[in-house]
Amino acid sequence: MTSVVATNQTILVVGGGISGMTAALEAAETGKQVVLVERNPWLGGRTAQLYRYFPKMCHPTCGLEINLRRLKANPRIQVLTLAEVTGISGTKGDYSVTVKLTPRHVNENCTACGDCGKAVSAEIDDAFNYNLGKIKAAYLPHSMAYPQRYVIDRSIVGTPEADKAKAACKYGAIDLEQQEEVVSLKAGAIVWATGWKPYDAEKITPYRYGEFPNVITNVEFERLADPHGPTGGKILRPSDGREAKNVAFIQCAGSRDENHLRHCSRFCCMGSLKQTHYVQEAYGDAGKSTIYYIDIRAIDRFEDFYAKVKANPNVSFIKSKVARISQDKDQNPVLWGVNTEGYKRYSNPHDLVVLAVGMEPSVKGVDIPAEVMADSSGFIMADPANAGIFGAGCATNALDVNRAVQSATAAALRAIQVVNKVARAEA
Amino acid sequence: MARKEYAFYPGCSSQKGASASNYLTSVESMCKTLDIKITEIPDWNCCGASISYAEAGELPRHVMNARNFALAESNLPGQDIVATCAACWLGARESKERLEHNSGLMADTQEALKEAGLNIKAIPEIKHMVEVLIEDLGYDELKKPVKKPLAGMKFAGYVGCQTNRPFGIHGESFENPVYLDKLIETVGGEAVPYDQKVTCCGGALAFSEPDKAQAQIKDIIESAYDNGAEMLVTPCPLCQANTEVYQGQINKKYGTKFNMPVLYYSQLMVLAYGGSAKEAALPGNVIRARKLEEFAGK
Amino acid sequence: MSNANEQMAARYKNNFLKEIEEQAEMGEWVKMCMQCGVCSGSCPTNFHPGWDHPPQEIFMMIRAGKREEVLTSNSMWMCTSCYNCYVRCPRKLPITHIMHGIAEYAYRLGVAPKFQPTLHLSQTFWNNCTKTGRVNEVKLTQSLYFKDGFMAGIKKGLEMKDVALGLVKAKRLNIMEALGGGHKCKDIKGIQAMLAKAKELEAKRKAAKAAA
Amino acid sequence: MAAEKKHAAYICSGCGLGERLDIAALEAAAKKEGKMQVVKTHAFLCSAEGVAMIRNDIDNDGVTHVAICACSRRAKTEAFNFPTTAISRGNLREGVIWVRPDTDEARETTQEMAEDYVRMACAEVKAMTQPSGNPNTGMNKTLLVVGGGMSGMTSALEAAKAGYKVVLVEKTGALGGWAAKLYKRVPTREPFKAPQDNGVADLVAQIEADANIKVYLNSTLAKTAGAPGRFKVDIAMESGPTVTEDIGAIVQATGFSLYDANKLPHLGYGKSPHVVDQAGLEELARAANGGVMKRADGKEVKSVVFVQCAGQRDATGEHLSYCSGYCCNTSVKQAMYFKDANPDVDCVVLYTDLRTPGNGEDFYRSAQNKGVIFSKGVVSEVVPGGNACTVKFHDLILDDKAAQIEADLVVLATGVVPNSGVNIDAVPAAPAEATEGAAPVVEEKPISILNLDYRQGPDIPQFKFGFTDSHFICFPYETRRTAIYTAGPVRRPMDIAQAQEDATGAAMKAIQAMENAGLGKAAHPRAGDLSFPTARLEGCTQCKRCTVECPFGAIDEDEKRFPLFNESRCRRCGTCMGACPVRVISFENYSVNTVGAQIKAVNIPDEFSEKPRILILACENDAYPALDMAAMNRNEYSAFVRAIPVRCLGSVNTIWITDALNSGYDGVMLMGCKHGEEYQCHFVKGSELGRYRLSKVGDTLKNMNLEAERVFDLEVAITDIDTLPRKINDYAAKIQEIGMSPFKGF
Repeated sequence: MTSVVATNQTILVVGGGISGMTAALEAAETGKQVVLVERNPWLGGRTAQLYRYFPKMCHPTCGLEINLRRLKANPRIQVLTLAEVTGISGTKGDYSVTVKLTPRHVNENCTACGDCGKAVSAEIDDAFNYNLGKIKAAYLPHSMAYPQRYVIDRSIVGTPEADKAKAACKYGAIDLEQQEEVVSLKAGAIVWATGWKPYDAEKITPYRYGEFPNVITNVEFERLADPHGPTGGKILRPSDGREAKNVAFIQCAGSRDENHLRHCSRFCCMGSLKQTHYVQEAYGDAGKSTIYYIDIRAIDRFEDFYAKVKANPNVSFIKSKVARISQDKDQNPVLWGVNTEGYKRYSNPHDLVVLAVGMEPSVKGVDIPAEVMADSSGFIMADPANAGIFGAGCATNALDVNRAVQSATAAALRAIQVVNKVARAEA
Repeated sequence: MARKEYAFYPGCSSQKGASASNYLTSVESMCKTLDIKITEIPDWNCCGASISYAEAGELPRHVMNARNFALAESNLPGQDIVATCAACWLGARESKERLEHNSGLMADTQEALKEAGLNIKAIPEIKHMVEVLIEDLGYDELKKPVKKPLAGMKFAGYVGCQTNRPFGIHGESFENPVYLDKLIETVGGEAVPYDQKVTCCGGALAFSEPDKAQAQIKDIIESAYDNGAEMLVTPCPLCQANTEVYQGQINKKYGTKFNMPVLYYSQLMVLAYGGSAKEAALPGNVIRARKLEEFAGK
Repeated sequence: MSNANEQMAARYKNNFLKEIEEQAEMGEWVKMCMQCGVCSGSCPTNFHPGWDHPPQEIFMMIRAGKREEVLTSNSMWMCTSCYNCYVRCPRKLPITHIMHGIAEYAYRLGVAPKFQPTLHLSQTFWNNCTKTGRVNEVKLTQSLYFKDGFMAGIKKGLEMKDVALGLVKAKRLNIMEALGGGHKCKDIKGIQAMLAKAKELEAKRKAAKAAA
Repeated sequence: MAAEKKHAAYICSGCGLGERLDIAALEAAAKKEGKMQVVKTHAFLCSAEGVAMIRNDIDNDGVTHVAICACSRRAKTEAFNFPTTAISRGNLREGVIWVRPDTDEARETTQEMAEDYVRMACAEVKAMTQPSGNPNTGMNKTLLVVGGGMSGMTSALEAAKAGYKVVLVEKTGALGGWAAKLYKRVPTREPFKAPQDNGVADLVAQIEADANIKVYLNSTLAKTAGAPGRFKVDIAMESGPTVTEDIGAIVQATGFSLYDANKLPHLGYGKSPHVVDQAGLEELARAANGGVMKRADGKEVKSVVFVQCAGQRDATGEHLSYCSGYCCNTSVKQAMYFKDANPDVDCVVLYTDLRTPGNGEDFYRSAQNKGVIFSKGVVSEVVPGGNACTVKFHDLILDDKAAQIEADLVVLATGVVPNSGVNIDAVPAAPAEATEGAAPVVEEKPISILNLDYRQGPDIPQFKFGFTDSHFICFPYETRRTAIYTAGPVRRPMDIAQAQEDATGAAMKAIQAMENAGLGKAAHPRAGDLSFPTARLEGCTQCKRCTVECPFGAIDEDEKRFPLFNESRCRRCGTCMGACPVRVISFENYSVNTVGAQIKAVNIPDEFSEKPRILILACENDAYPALDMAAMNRNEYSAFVRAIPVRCLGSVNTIWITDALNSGYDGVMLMGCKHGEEYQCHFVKGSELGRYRLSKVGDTLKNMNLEAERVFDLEVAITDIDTLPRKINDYAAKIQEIGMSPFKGF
C-alpha cells in the first residue's frame, strides 16, 4: 500500500512535465510540502521528448537533469508516477483528493540493471518515441527516466513473459501481484499542470496523415532528430528508411482553423524554424527545407532567430496554407496549393512532410475532477470561484517552454498564498 | 407494406429518355429487391442545380426547391425525401438548411409559394439514395440479397464532389470517402485505390468550358486505368455523363485510348442481386460494359 | 457601364466591400478571410490558365476596392461548384456561394464579361428549366450549341455529333423533346407566378439594403 | 557529527559487479591505499538492508565519512542519502563495467579501472567535510519592488498576499505606469472579442488598502548594498530625505520606454500631427472616451491606417531589430476603438506577419467581423497632406508595388525599448585586464536604476537588445545577481497579461531567495547547497581574479583590497576556486584537495606497460550525465580514462592539470558546456572562463616539453551519448600514437 504524507498545508501538483516539476520545485524550495502526481511512469513530460529548444538550440534534457537533481535533493517532494487524480472535494485550504495508482509491477528494489528487459521477448509500441519504434515489454521508458526504474507493461502481466522477467530479476524488484490502488490525501492548494497533447493530425484529412507514411508530425520529427530516438538521430523516411533531404513544414496544421483548433498554438512557427536546423545539421547544403505558412509568428526577441533562418539559402518560405497532399509512385508527398504572394500555383514533391500540429490542452475532453473553469478551447482560466486550484503551463494557454515555466512559477506562488494563510490561521 | 417508404425526387436527368434514364431504371429494380417503396413526388420540379445561380439569384432557387418540399409534405406526409441525383440532393439540402436558419428568407419563400397555392409546415429530411442504403439499411442488409457476387471485377469508385462536399455522407472524410468502395465490395467486386476519387469532373462546365473539364476527366480516367480498374462507378448523373460521353473527344485531343464503362452503383447492385442486363439498364451505357453484359447473361 | 452599375457605384462610393456585403449573396463573409490561400489551392488544379484571380485574391481585391476588376473578371465564372474551398476554409467561409454571389451580382449589374460561356449556360439552364418546370435536355444542348450563331452551332453540333449519337443510341437523348414533346410540370402557371413573386421580393430586399 | 573522523568504504557486488570484478581486490585497495577503517561488501547495497548496514555504522559505529563504491552518483541518490555524513561515490557500474566489454582480454584493464575508482572515492571522501551552512546569513524578509507599473504592482500585491512585507518604489508621482495611459486593454478572458478596462484603478486601490505594502512615489534608489536577506537600500525621494530600508530581495519592474517615433520621418511622424504612435492614439481614445474619435485638430476621423512594425523587425540596423510582441493585438484593439464608436470608419491594418498568438486569434477575428481590413503589405512612406495622409505600400498579396491609401489618421506601431539601466558589459572586462585589476569600464548613460554597491557594476547584466531576460529556456528566472529578479517588459517585450504572470513568478523567486538566504542555502542551480567558499586570506596575493571572474558578483573587495565574500550572493559554482592562482579558496566538500587527492589516488603504470592514463574532468551537469547515459546504452570506451565530475569547468584549477601531468598522466580531457553567445553553462561564464584559463596551460606544457595534444578541451552536450565515447576512444588512440608521458614514476 502506497502511503502519502500530506496535510491541508500540502500543495498538490497534478502533472509532472516541466510546468508541474517547476511548480513543485519552486514551492518545495520555498519550504513547502508537495505531492507531485504524474500519469506516465516517468517525469519530464513533452519537453523530455524534444531534441533541441529554440532559440538556443540547446537540449531540454540538460534542464531536466538539473530539475531531477533538485528533485532528488529535496525531501519535501513526494512523487507519484502512474498516478491520476480521480476526485477532488472540499474547498480552498482544505481539499480531499483521491489518486488512482496504476501498478508498475516494479518496486523500489529495482536497480535498472536491465536483466528483465533482456529476459523478455514481447515488444510494445515505444510511447516515449511517439510509437515510431518498438521496445521490450519490460522497459526503462528512456535514459533519463525518473524514477530510474523499469516498468512491466500490463499487456504481459499474467503471461509467461512476465514470469520470465520476474525470474530474471535478482533483487525481488518485480511484483506481478501489484494491484491498482486508490490513495486519498489532503491538500491546501492544487496546481493543475497537465499540459498539452499534439492535435490529432488524422483529423486534418487533406494532409492524409496516417495514410501517407512520409507525412509525419512535428513532435515525431523531434524524435527522428534525437540520438535517443528510433533512428539514432538520423532523419530518415518512415516509408523506406531513405534519407529525407527535402523536407516540407506545414504551419497551422490544426491551429488557427475553425474546423480544428481556433487558437494559434504559438510555438509551432518557432518549432519549425528550429527544425530546419535539424535538416541543415544532418545534410548540410544537401538538406533543403520549405516552410508553408500564413504568418510567421516569431514573437518578440525570437525575430532574430527567424531572420537567421531566412538568411539560410537552404530554407525557403511560401506564404500559403497547403490545400492538400497527394503521393507519387515513390511515396513522395506532393503538396498542392497557391503561394498567395502574387498568386503562384505549386505542386511540390518532398521527401518528407512535417505537419506543425498545434497544441490542444490535455484537460480538453477530460472532465477535470473539480469545478475548474476552462475556456471553449479547453484551456483552464483563472477562476475566483476556485481560488485554491490554479492552472499552470500549457493547461492554461498555448505557451512555449519558457512561458510555461513562468506560468508554473506564478502558480506556485498562488498556491503558497493559500497554504501560508492556512498556516497563519493554524498558528 | 414495404419496409421503407420514401418520397422520391428523381430529378430531370433521371426521367424516361433523359441522360440518366439508366440510373432510374436500375434504381427502381434495386429498390424492388430491397423492398424499398419510392413514390415520385407529384408534379415535382427542377432543383435549379448549382449552375443556375447567375440567372436565378438566391430566392427563386430556394423557392423551386421549396415547392418540392411542400408537394412532398402534403402528398406524402411523414416520408423523407430521397434523391438519386447528387445535384438535386445538394440543392434541396442547401435550401432546407438556408430556409430553416433564415426566417426572413423563409417568409419570402412562403409568400412566393402562396402564388402556387402551396406552403411549408416542416421541411422533410432530404436523403440521397446512398444514405438510404447505408444509413437506413446498412451494408449487411445490402449484402443479403446478393446472388451473383461480381467476383474478380475491378472498379474505381468515383465519388466526385456533390455527394461528398459540403455535406457528404455521414462519417466519411471529404478527401477519401470509402462508401462507394464498400458498396462495391458488398456486391463482391474489387475496389481499386486511386488518387482521383474526389476530383471534380468539371460539372456543368463540361458544357461551357469543355477543354478545362475534359482535362479533369482525363486525369480521373487515366488514374483509374493506371490503378487497374476496368470500370468506373459513380453516384451522380452528371459525373456519370461527363466521365463517360467525353472519352471519345478526349481520345481525339490527347491521343489516349480510353474506353472505360462508367456505371451507377445501382447497376452493380441489380446485377449482383441476379437482375438482367435490362433491369440493370446496361444498354443505357454509351460505352457498353461488355464484361457485365456477359456476366448478366450467365 | 450600365445604368444599374453606375447607380450602385455611386451609392456605395468608395466602399466596394460594403457593396458586396449588402448586394452579393454571402458577401458579408468576405471580410473574414485571413488570406491563407487554401481556397485558391483547392480549386481544381488543372484549370490553369483558367483563373485570373483565385478566391482569396478576389476577396483581397474587394477589400482594396478594385471594383471594376472584380466585377468584370472571368474568375468567378470558373467555379465548378466542387466545394473543395468551402470545406477546407479555416475561417468557414462559404466560398463556393460567395463566388456565385459575386458573379450573380456582376451579371445583375450588367458588367459580367460578354459571351461568358458559363454565364450563358446559367441563363440557358434556368430559362430552360423554369419554362416548364423541368429541364428539356435536347433544347438545352441546342441552345447551348447555337449560342454563338447558327454556323458555329452547326460546327459545335458536328463536334458533339458522336456524343449526341451515343446518347441517342443509348436512349438517353430523346430527339422528340425538340419538337414540343418532353417532360414538363403540370402546374407551369403556378411555377411561373411563384418565380415572378420570388424575383420581385428579392429585388425589393436588395434595393432596401441599398437605400438604407 | 562525531568529533573524530572515521572513514568507511562500502562496495556493492550487485548489478553484475561481482561477476565482472575481483571484489576482494577492490576491498584490499580500499583498505591499503584508501586507508578506510571500515570496508564492507554487500551483494545489493542499495537495498533496504544494505542501506541499513551503512546507517547502523554511522549511528552506532561513529562512521563520519562514507565512500560508496557501486553505481553512478546519479543513480540511487535517495537510497544513499545520509544528510549528516560526508559521502563520495565510486562509479563502478556506469563508470566501469557498463562501458567495458565482458571479455578475458578486457578483464585486467577493467579491474584496474575499478580499483582506481575505489581509491579515488576513498581519497575524495577523506578530503571532504560535510557542509555546516553559511554563517553570515541575513534574515530580512521584506521584498523591494522597483517600478509601480502593472508588473511592479502585481509583484507587490502577490508577495503581500503570501504574507510578506513589500516596499514599492516608483519614480513618478503615481502608480500605474503605461497601463494607466491606456483607454482600454486587450481582453484577457473569453470571448476575447472586445477591449476591456485597463484594470489599473483596481490594482492601485488594492495596494493602498494593503498594510503590508509601503509605497514611495517620486523616488529612486540611491544605493543598494549588502546581499540577499540583508540588503540596505537607500531610497532618494524627490522632496525630502533619503531613507534606508532593510530588504531581503528585489524585483526590478522598471518597464519600457517607447521607441522614439521621431526616428521615423519617412513614416511622417513629426511632419504631420495626424501621424501618431500607439501611445498617441491612446490619448485620442481617452479624449473621445467611447465617443467618435477625433484627431488633434478636432476633425472626426473617418479613415485610419495602422502601420505595423514601424521601426521594428528592422534588418538595416537603423531601428529595432526585434518584434515588440504586443503591437499587433494593440492595433487590433485600437481599430476597435474606431469601429465600436462608428462602424463606418475605414480601418486598415498594414502588416507583414500578423502576430496574435493564443486566443488573440479570436480577437483578430472579432476585429475582422467589425469590419477592420487587414492587408499584408510593406509600407515605404507616409506622405502628410493638408487634410489627409497618403500611405504608400507594397501590397504583397496583390503584388502591387504602388499601392496607396488616403487616411485622416495614421498610427505607427513603434514598439518598446527596455528601461534596464546601465549596461555593465558595455565594454567587457577580459580576464586578462582583470589580472591587472582594471575595473570593467562602465557606460556613463543611462542612469543606473539599482545603484548596486557591487564590485561588478551598478545594475543587472543585460541579455539581448538591452533586455534583462534569463538566457535559459528551462529557467526563465535565472539571474546573475542572486535574489534580484527583473519582471515585465524590462525583461522581454510583452503585453500586460504576460507581464502580470511574469511579475507573479518573479515575486515567487524573490520570496524563495529570501527564505533560502536566511537558511544559508544556495539559490538555483545548486538550490539548497549548504557549502560556501572560504579563503585563507593569509595566502591571498590580492590578484582579484576571484572578484572579477565570479559570474554572480558575489565577491567584493574589502578596504584592505582582500576579497570579501558575500556568501548569500554566491551560487557555489567554484569559479573563484578555479581562478585562484594560489589556491586559497575552497568549499568544505569541494576543493583543490578533494579533486587533487583523487587525481593522485590513481595508480599510474610504468612507461613500458602500454597502459596510458587519461584524466577526464567532466561538467557534472552535462558531460557526466552524457557519460552515464552512454553507459546505459552500453556504448563502450577506453579503459585508460579516469573521470572526475566537477561542478563547472570554471571551477577547474590549473594545478589539477599540471599535477596530473607531473604525476605521469598521459593526457587530460576537459569536458565542459558550450560557451559564447549561445552558451549553455549554467554558471553563465564558468565554462568560458575555465577554457580561457586552460588555454594558458599550453605554456606549462611547453616548459615540461610535452606535446600540446596532451591536454584536450572538449565541448560536450548532454545528448552526446554516441559521439562522446567515440571521441574518448579517438583521443586514447592519439595518446598511444604520441607515446607515453616521460613523467611516470617520479
